Amino acid sequence: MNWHRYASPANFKRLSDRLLPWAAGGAALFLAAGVWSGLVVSPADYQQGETVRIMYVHVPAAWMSMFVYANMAVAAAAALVWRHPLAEVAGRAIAPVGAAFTFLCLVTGSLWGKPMWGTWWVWDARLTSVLILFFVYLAYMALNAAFDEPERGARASAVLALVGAINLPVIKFSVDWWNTLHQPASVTRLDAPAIDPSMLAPLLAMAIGFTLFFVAVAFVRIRAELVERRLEALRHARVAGEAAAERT
Amino acid sequence: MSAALALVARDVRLALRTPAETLTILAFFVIAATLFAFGIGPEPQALARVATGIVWVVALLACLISLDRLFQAEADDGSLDQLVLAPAPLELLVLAKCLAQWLTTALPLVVVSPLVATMLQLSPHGYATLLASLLLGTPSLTLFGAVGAALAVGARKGGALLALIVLPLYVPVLIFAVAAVEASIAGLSPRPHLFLLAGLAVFALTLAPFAASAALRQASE
Amino acid sequence: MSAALALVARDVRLALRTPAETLTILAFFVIAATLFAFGIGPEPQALARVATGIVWVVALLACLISLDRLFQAEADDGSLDQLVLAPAPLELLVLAKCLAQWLTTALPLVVVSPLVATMLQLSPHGYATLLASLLLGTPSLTLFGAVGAALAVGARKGGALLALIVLPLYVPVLIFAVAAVEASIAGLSPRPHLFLLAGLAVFALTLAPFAASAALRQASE
Amino acid sequence: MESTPTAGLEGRALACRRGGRTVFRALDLAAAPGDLLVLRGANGTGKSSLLRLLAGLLAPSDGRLAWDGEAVDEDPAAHRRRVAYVGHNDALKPTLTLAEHMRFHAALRAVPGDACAAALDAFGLGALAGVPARFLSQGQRRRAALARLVAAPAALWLLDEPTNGLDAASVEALARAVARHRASGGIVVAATHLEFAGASARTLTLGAA
Amino acid sequence: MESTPTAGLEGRALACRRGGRTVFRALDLAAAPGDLLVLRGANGTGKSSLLRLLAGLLAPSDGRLAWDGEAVDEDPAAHRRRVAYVGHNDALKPTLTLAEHMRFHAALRAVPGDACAAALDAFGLGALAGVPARFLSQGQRRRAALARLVAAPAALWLLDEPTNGLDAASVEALARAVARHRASGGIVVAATHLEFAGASARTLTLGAA
Ligand code: HEM
Ligand SMILES: Nc1ncnc2c1ncn2[C@@H]1O[C@H](COP(=O)(O)OP(=O)(O)OP(=O)(O)O)[C@@H](O)[C@H]1O
Ligand SMILES: Nc1ncnc2c1ncn2[C@@H]1O[C@H](COP(=O)(O)OP(=O)(O)OP(=O)(O)O)[C@@H](O)[C@H]1O
Ligand SMILES: [Mg+2]
Ligand SMILES: [Mg+2]
Repeated sequence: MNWHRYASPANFKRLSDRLLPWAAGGAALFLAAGVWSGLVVSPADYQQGETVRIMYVHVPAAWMSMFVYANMAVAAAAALVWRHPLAEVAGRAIAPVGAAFTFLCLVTGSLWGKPMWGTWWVWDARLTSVLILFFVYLAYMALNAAFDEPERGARASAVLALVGAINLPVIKFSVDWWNTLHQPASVTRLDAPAIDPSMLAPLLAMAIGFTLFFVAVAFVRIRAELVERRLEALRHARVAGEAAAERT
Repeated sequence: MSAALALVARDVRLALRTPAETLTILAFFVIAATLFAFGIGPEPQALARVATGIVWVVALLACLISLDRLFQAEADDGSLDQLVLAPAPLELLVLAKCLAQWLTTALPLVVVSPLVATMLQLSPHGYATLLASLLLGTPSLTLFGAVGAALAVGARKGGALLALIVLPLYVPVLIFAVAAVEASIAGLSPRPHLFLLAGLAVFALTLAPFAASAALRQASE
Repeated sequence: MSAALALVARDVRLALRTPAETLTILAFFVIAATLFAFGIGPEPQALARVATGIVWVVALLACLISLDRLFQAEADDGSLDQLVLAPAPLELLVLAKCLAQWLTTALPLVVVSPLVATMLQLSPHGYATLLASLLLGTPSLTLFGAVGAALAVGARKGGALLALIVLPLYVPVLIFAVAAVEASIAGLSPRPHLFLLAGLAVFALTLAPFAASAALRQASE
Repeated sequence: MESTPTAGLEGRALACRRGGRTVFRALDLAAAPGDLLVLRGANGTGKSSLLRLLAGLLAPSDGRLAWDGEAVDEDPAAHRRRVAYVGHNDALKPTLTLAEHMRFHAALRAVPGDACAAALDAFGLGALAGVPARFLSQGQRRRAALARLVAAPAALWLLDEPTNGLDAASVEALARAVARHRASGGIVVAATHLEFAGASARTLTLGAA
Repeated sequence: MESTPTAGLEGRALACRRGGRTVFRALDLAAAPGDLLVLRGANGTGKSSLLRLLAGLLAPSDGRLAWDGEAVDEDPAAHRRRVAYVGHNDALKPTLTLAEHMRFHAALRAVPGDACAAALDAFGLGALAGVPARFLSQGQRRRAALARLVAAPAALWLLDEPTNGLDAASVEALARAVARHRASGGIVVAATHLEFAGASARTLTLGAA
């Protein structure tokens, strides 16, 4: 996609007008299908019993936590290299969504861990690196909000987003590098997935649903941010105008 | 009196205008606790043994970091001169600032402390006492910290100097608080320790405003 | 090059003019470790179990506290503009500041660390590795910290924000360092962990000056 | 010397030490109700130090400062009530609006907040009352600091280079406020390098010796 | 427009955005060797912003800035070598002496430190060379910042309200330094609210539109 073509706020608005209904509708559809097939159709696991159904939320949430961060890092690079306002706005808009997915991954993993490992939390490499990811999200948002001028916050947090991107491969490969309690990859392997199709289907449906949900929310939030920025600029201009008027 | 209330209202309003500050302190609390978990290693038993100490020390450090600019910010923008020159006694204004500081940083810490306790595998028997000890202990931390913050105004390496001044004052608070929590985990009554904590708070409340005011008057010379 | 050396000399001279700052960091190191000894209780075994972690976490927090104003002080008094406008590459000047910072705060920490280790009953088998891990690990702490300090220039809540940014970057350093010390206490070779620490330092050395310079250029806009 | 107590501010043989160095000594000054005393002198002669000393922020190392004949350090609280000090910094919080600043200042000085809006108007800040301070330019910030003088009346105004960064219209607004204050029996002491408008101003030049 | 490259500094259609707001745009300026360009305009019209932009601290959101006909952003290092900037803050460390400040500045700008003592003398600071900066008054600090200009020569001086807080003698010293710099082919751009002495100064008024 030619980023620059859609990068003007007006073009972005037109694009998002067109795509938003599809993304939102698709998200609703896939999520409904995923929930239904995950809770009703798919079988319980022969080892884990009914608790395996947590997977249909946990695993897509985990994927999204990394996917959103990757998006944020790309937006950060674009913001730093091209200084494009839309890229700045995009990073700020999607960070809380990513943090929410990460939180969801942590909570569902923790809920799952209690029956499976007998504890809410262990300091295992994968869990730890996801927790760090969550902290990096928090730091990103805090840094973004820490300045009086939004541009400054956007650019500072973009640098942080790029530095923090080192964490993504650590999360992804931590299970392979260290011996841990956590499951190694069974779906996203280079060879064939080692998971039963009756479980794979709802999992994929949920994953697509989550992704579309993310796209829809991102559209809405980016547009809200753009409106906010315009309002701020207008208020600023009005203040300056009134000050000038007052002087005469 | 109304000057003090106005100051509390102003500081709380400042904190609400930039909620990122409170949230940052909370994040520090959680992250520093995590660091200790890393440092000590993953076995739940080892962690549980030291959980009380770590929750409390980390809460204490979070308080300390949040105090960094309590008066320095006022000095930097010239507000401190206005506070020192206000007709109301400076001691009262210092108390007002401490109250606002406690409401906007220590209280949120108390609220999230159960989360951190869970992460560090604290025994569930200790939760109630942990909360009580934090509620009784954090006012002393804020008040003693205010003395340090006032002394550090004008010193260039504010943060570290503050730590040096304040940490020894924090030791008794820490000892009694940890003793209280450990007592209830061991099935004993935490009451004597909690009373001592309350006593410390009263002591801090009577002493700290005077010490801090004296330091601030010197700083504005 | 001579500009960078002049900057190192200036910063070291500044530190020597006010030795209280270095001493304060050292005191923080010792006092915070003492706090943990209090928080965890007096049994030597319990302490020894967690000593490595605590020495390292406290050293890390001391580093963090000392970084607070690394670039903010330059920004506040207008020196940052002069550094950014100097003919020498900003990356080089950032490195110079990091070197001076390491010499005046981290190195003294390394020197007193055996004292703190003794207080916390660290097994004597771990001393040599503790020193090695600190020597190899603190440069990464300083360099990553410099990135955080540069990012936080001009932010509203310096101290805690810096902590929030930097602590996630510190976690790998902490993990490898503690693993190295624990390995030699257990009678194993700490070498693989120390190599990883050195690798991290090299990584920080190549990445941090660029990230910090980028952040500083934005800050001076 | 006369033995009847002088009305207003009087300093006798004042001395000031800062950083181990005597900045000035044996300095006498007097300002009766209605007076404007302008402090002049080269850089470093102690104008700012003298203002802080008059405010009670700095203790004189020698000499006596009196108000209506009574030593100021005998009742510091009374002195604080009559002093309004505008220093180099404007004491503004970036996120609070001008109106909030004014109301807080009135509460701090224990006066009703009725005069706040009028004070902002006096310095042409009426339209900016609802604007957070971080949006203001340097000159507007300075005006906000000066508007405090009008919002919370005090007998003795101490102004340290009040015209720094002000444009011509605002300098005039300040002159008007000073004239009104003097007409109602107030005293103004101001340090400045520039000309400072004011009928029958008295000048005290420091470091002339 | 002419196609021969102009000697000295030239800005074409410069625009500056700060805090989401356009401060100025379509601004043209030129300064040939020997020129003094005085920036004027009410508070908030963008004088300081323009100076930071000319220094290369701030990137213009639009337009082109050139030196001797070559775009400045093509070789930022060369531009840094020819710029000397004195902003609002004086860049002084409280514990370092004036002489130490001067020597550090010379090393930073990669010039020999021979001119340092003379530079301090030019601003009447010779006697204070061994004094740590924390003991200086506001005006003395400002003079120390200005003395740097003389200690480390640069082709383009950018001065933001250089006379702030200076007494009359120091304002004259500054005027002398500026004249000498111009006589040797240097360029000076200065923002100020006051009159700024200078033969054949050109004025650029911002926010006049
Ligand atoms: C808070 C604790 C947990 C966290 C932070 C966490 C994190 C993650 C992450 C980041 C992934 C994505 C891995 C990838 O795409 O390669 C993942 C996948 C997965 N997790 Fe967890 N997890 C947690 C607890 C659990 C528990 C308790 C179980 C069950 C025993 C579990 C089972 C799985 C499974 C089966 C996958 C899919 C692996 C794949 O097919 O790629 N997780 N988890
Ligand atoms: N905080 C301080 N510590 C020590 N000495 C100080 C301090 N502030 C000022 N001085 C000294 O006191 C003297 C008077 O300073 P002061 O700021 O009062 O001068 P001033 O007349 O206001 O000068 P200016 O016109 O430059 O503002 C100076 O020479 C300075 O050396
Ligand atoms: N750091 C900043 N972030 C956002 N906006 C800024 C910043 N600094 C200045 N501005 C805005 O840019 C405008 C121009 O500011 P600038 O400081 O350049 O004005 P100036 O002409 O120097 O004014 P003064 O006479 O007060 O020094 C102001 O209206 C201000 O609102
Ligand atoms: Mg002065
Ligand atoms: Mg300006």
